[in-house]
Amino acid sequence: MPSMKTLPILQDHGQPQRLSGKPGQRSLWQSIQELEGRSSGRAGEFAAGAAEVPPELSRRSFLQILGASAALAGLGACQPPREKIVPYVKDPKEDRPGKRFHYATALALDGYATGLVLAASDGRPVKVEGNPLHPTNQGASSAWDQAALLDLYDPQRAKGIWRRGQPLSWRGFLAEVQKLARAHDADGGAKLAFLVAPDASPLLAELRRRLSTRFPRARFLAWAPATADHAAEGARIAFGRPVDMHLRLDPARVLLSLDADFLAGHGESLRLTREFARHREPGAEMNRLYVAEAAMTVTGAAADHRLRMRPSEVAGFARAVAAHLGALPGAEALEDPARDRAARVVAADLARNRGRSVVTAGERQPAAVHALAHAMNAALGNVGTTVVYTKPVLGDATPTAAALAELAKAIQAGQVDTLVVTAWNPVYAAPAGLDLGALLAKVPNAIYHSLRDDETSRRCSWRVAASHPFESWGDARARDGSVSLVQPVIAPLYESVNAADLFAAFLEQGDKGAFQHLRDYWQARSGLQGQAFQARWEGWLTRGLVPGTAEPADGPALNAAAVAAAARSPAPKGEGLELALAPSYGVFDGRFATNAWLQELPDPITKVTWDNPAYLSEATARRLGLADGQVATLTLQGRSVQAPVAVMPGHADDCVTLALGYGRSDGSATSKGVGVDAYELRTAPDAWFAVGLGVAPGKGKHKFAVTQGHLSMEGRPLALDFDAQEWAHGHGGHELEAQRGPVPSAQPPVDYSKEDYKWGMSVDLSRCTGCNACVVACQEENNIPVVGAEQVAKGRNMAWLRIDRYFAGPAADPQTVGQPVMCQHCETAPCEYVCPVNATVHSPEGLNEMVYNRCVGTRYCSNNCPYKVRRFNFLDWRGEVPAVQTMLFNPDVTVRSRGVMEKCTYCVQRIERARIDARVAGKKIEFVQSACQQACPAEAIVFGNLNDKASKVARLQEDARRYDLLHDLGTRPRTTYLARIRNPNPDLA
Amino acid sequence: MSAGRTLLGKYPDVDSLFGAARKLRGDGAGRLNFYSPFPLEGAEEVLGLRKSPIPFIAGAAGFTGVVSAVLMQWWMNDVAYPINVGNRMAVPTPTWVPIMFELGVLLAGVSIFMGLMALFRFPQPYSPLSEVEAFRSATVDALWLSVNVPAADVERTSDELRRLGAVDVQLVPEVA
Amino acid sequence: MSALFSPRWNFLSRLSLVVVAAGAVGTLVALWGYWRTPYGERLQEEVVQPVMFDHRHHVVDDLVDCRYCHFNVERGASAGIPSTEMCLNCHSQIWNKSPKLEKVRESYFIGTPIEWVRVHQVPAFAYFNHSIHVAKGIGCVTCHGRVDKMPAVTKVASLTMSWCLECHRNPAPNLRPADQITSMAWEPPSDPAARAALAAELMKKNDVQSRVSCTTCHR
Amino acid sequence: MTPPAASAVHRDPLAETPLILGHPSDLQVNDALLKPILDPNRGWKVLAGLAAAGTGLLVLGITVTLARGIGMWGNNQPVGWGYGIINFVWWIGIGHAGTLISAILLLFQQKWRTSINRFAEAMTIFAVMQAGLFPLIHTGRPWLAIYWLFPYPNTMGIWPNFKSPLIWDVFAVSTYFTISLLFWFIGLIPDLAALRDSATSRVQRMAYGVFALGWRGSARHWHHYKIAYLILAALSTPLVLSVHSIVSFDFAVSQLPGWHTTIFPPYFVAGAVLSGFAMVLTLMIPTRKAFRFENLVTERHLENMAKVMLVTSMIVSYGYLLENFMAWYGGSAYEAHLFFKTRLTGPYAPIYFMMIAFNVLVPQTFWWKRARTSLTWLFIASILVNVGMWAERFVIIVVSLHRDFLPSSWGMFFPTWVDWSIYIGTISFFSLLFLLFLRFVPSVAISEVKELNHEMRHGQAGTGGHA
Repeated sequence: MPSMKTLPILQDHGQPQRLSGKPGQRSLWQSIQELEGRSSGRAGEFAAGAAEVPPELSRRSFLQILGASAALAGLGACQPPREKIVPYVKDPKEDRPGKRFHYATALALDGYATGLVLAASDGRPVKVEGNPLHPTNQGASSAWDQAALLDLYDPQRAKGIWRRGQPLSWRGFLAEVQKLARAHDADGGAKLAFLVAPDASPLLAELRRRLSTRFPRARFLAWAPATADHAAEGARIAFGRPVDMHLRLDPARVLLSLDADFLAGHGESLRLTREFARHREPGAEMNRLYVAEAAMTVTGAAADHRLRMRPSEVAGFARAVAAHLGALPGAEALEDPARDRAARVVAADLARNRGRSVVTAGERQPAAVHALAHAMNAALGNVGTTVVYTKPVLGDATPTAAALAELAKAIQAGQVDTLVVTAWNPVYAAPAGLDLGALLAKVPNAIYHSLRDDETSRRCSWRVAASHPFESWGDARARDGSVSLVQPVIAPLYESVNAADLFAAFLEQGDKGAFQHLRDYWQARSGLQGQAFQARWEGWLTRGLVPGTAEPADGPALNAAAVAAAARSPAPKGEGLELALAPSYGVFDGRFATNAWLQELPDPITKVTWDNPAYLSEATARRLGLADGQVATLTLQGRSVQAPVAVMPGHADDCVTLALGYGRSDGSATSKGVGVDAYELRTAPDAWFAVGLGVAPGKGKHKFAVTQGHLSMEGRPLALDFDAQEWAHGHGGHELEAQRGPVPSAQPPVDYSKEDYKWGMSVDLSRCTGCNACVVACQEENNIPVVGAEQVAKGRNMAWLRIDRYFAGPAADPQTVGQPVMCQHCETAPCEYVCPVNATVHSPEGLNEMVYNRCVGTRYCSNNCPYKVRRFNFLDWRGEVPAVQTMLFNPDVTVRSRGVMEKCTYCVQRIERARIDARVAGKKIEFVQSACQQACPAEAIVFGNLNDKASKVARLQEDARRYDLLHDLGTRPRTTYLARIRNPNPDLA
Repeated sequence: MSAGRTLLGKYPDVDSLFGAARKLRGDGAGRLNFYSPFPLEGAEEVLGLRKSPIPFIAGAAGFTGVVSAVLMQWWMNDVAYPINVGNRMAVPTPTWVPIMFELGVLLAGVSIFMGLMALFRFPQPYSPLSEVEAFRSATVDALWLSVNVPAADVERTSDELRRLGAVDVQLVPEVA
Repeated sequence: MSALFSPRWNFLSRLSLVVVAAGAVGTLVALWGYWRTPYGERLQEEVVQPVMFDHRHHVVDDLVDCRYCHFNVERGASAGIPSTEMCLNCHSQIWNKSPKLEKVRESYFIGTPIEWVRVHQVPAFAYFNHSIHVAKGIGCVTCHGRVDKMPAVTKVASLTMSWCLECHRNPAPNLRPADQITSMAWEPPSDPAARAALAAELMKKNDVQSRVSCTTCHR
Repeated sequence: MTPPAASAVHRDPLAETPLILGHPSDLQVNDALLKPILDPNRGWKVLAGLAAAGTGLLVLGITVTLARGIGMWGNNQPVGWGYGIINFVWWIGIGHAGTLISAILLLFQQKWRTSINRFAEAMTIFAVMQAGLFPLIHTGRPWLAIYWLFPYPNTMGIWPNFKSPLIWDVFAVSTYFTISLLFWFIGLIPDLAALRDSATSRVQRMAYGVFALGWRGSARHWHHYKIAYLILAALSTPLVLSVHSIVSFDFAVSQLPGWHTTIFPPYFVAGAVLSGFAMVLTLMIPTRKAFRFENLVTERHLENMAKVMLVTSMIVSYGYLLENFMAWYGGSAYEAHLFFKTRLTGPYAPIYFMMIAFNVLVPQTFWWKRARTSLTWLFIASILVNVGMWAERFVIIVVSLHRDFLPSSWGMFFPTWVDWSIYIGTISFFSLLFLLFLRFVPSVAISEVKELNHEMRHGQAGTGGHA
């Protein structure tokens, strides 16, 4: 477990730093960086760069090229210029050149926090890791958590404070806000409004409380695009009051998900994935998952039975199941016999597992379905075992869909003079038909606090740049209520303000600093003084957790009658197809659209990057005469968008799924012209799905940038899976025998048993959900560049670790397997012997080493690699890198130049760091994790020393499910796979 | 050919050329030589030339090439910096063969050329013979015979040459 | 009419051939040699530093241990370059008026770092780590030479890859006792037997496992 | 000189056509062969201009590649090699006929070679020059590849990997080029001397005089010369075989379906000879017409070449056949999929069938004498075969790579404008060199023709050896 020190070197800079004004600050990170120099600042042969879209390569600048080639001619003997060494002026006491520090902090998404550990080197965070002590993620982290680092160093971030185009200093801003506040004192803030992002931060709650005491009549509205209040409403129906529902999947054996994608994107998905995955190994403990959904989700892909239906049909299905469970009076048969049978079987299976089953409803489903889920869980006696209720964590900042409408009404009525917006980009994400932009322009003082200048900043008279969470002090709560302190790991890179300081400004305490506010609040809350508190405080910071803050379970009483009543509400009727909206796995609701890592992150199911196709089923596409990639006009209630369609295997018929968050017009180079804006079809009442969609085939074909063009395994034994039953009867066993064990060879194998370490990896396909966390973690750890849609389409995606997705069975309703593939580190590596310059060779410990600086780029190794895991720098992917982005680089990994081959190294830099630390201390390596393993919430990837028989990886390589990919080639891979086991219900076969 | 002079005789056909040469050799005349646009079958025998050393040179060089190829590959990959490339077998390996062959051929070929240059004393753009304008035909379509004679015998030998069928006789001038 | 070529041509043509051949071979040999000369390796090259810092004086006269200023050498990859603050630990007391130290005081009070010129520079793609070398018994002198005899530090070892490999393949002769790491004067026992014995002992004691696999240095 | 009507040639079908028509004297031969050099015709300038322009494309393509990177080509994952290596193999192959004609036919005492060997050797050298470009420019960092591929004494203490076929290539290609050059030049010396002595302008005489190195046709020189030339021929013959075998190892030694094939070495060599002879025909037919060499490069020469093409095409066809048989017989699912699915029905199937049509079917027409003797058809057929051989390399490289083991990483290859300009550029550069050769160097081995002519007049060589 990483060593966690207490306060970072920035402790004494609680309040936002304006670096420009503080040389001390600047010399802090800059000079260390140069002193240690391994950052790209010292790239030498290897050009510096950062992950951003490469400059578009046109033929126009031919003179440039000539110049360049002339320069090439000049290459040769001449000596390089001498570097400068720039030491500190004053030593920061904690920091040492090149040392890795780990700071516990937290990152909240729509109010729910994940506990993180930031690895900082030379005063700058270089890696995001999950906090092993944190209950909701237990050391894992999501793709979004990982990618937050890129946002931190993004040169496109908003900078400074602006009022009507005029820059304001922090002090000037405070003065102005003071004037405003005093003006509003007169009428108790009747014309003062706050549109806040959902958050559970006790500090912010406290500040809001103090604000509402100063301005009793001020409006506080919480809003976020991707959250509707269906769940809360459902709870209100079932229990008469809002409660949070928490799943405990460890004891659960049968799971029914009603359009709930709880394994991804959900506030607790990291914990749920871990608990779910733990019980995917064959045996009595193995769980079974039923998923009812339209578009295939990560959860649906992991299901044993995926019941595809339109979102509007889920309610009916839920009613049927509930009726069979006796949770709802008056069973009605579903018109579709197959589905009716499914409902019976599922109900029976659930009933067989009373107290050990779970029914969960998706955020996108109407309140009634949530209420039904509550009723079913109650009927199944799951409450207390697999289902736990607590008070809502979000409290006063619970987002409501009505918030914007209410705000709009107020503005119309001229009741808002000052509006403070900390919610993300309402102008872009507001429901169709609500022209918030025009309204905001009417507000005399609309103060928009955001990380980036976007559609909303353009309409607001004030723009206040927000500090990145990694730059700010604060606190946050996980979905289970546990509080984490948020501590900065670097001083703000740009002049920016933290939310707490913004609110405090209206209390005329803006100059006190978030750090002081936070400390005071928690001191008051702890009731401790001086040293006693200091010790406690440092303990919290160290562990990144305030103990005993998790919400206690509470037992609300179910109102069955109300549920029954609500359940009777008719399903939406209408002509034409159905439109289903969903947050994107990459850009979420659009707030990550400027993050190149997430834009280029392949969709877990369809492997599309840089795009949001309109997904539909093959049958529907055929019926509508649409070809894959053809542009179609989607019309709903008179509004329409042009979107290219794509066939998604297993998608429900007569339904089109479109991801939110694309088609941005925020002027960012990254998100410009990527995808279509689904918000234009999104209305307040039908936030997630609506009936009556018209689809008209249009002209023009669109080429999607997919990282995997072929979705069939062609009957080859690649990603193997078996049914639990046949597995139990030993079938599959001998099938696997053919995929492992020694292969006869003329070459006597090298003996690695004498070495201290024999590195190896094991990937469990049964556990893997394909959530992509490992992919981004790898990208971050290894300085992997982004290439842009055009190059991805050309087949030049650079990801060292990819997740292959294969479909089998009927295209309408296929089964699917995801398979993470990275360098297999073959002991008889085919790539090695063909390299003419010995640039890829074998280490005594069995690593397949790739020596970038020796590589001349013949690409022969890639041709001869049967796994095609090697990646070539076809162009200079990075171009000129802004200084700030050079801080993003992991200083332990070379930044590769154009013309060089690269690939997964088993995070050799981590191995070597661990080795040196251990050997200096005269010990053996005790702990080393690969980046993908560390991020994986499902514990599907295990890396370690095969010569240590006690190690987990060594045990897993002996597992009955173990097999080698392309075993018959005799490559003797060090990465081995564990076959996936499905647990279908025989009654439903 | 310190005091000697060189006489050139042009002959219409190979038979008369060879005949003349045999006769002159019988009479123990000085160094004889032919000049022709194409190799003359049997000239060696007529002039009594020794076997050419070229085959030996080529053989020796070729052998050196093969041996150095073995040494190079063995030393560089298995002594200087032994590396495990994809578990492929160490010494001796069949992978040496291609380079052994190529290096052998390369050295043999180059040495043949060098050998010729040395034997011919090339480059040699100038030769006293090129003082004789008529001699230009030697590379075009004429057969010439050259013989070295003491200055005194020039007259006698040129008559001799004519008698043996020379259609033209030239005296190579003294070089200033 | 005279001949096409005059007799001189024979000599000239042969000469020109010789010149061309010699030129080609000569260039290659010159290039080969260049990288092996002190010039090519940038040895003993005068490097002008912003402050005329004299190791000789600090090491010999003041007996300052290397680790006082190069504080990180036992703990990290970089040996650590002293901060201005560290200079002033002493120089706020002594020589605190010296014009030679003007730059140092300026740096301290204005807060602008001193920009030293790097003398020992390995390429960006070679990851050298001081701590492990020191821990296994490689002394400062081995790579940096008799700094105590240098008015201004110059490079004494080529720092080429083959130079590194030489020691990594046979580290024993370069090992020294832990207490002699920073010693400038220490010499191994002159008697070959004793020297071999010491080397063997240190190899064992420090558990030296010098490696030559690529990722040892290139990642 | 006025040749008798060609009809005279075919009087007796059983009697073979003589290799030189019209019993010319040595002087006539000499003048006829040197005419193109001593008084050239105007058409040459036009062609040379075109070729030079095309060569500009090559410069452009290479510059763009060096400045921006291989990304300017169509290559990607999984198709790591594209036009670069296709062209490399294609050009090397074309080179082979040259050495073969001059060396092997010499060893077998095939008199008919004399009229075409010089021509073919020149073609070899120029083709190898084109081929040699690609292994360098197709690398990601040519500025390092250019010397790291050679075992030079370095300060890094690391050496090339001699287990890699690419290193074998480096040695094979450079050896091949050197030997071909020497072979060609040594053969050229007597003719340069002839030029020196036949030319009228002093400048020309001196220019050729310098390169003639002082050759005067001395019998003592001929004595060494003959044996040297023979040994070089003896060396070149296995060299030709080795070079294309080694080129084929680039593929055969790997383990990719479609590459990992034991039949490759012989089948590559045969293919090389096929394409080589095709190229000789493509070049010879127009040249012969333009330079009025009909009496020295007779229809019989062309016919013999057609016969060789027929034979080699049969060998190549056998190679195709056996490849497929092995794919079926070997029982590897991956290989079977490539041969029986990807090649036949995949996106690149048309190119595969083009290869079959041009390399297997077109040469079959040479069973008929009419096809062998019709200049037009010979010319068209030879071009088709060249295209077909290029297609073969495309099928081997791109088609095998674009769909290999893991369907997840299957991809497509589309050439870019840079790919095309480099390819067309090399063709132009080749033509340019060739035109220069025709213009300044005797394109037929004069001394050998004279020898043959001499023999014929003395009834020794009669109608020459049998083709």
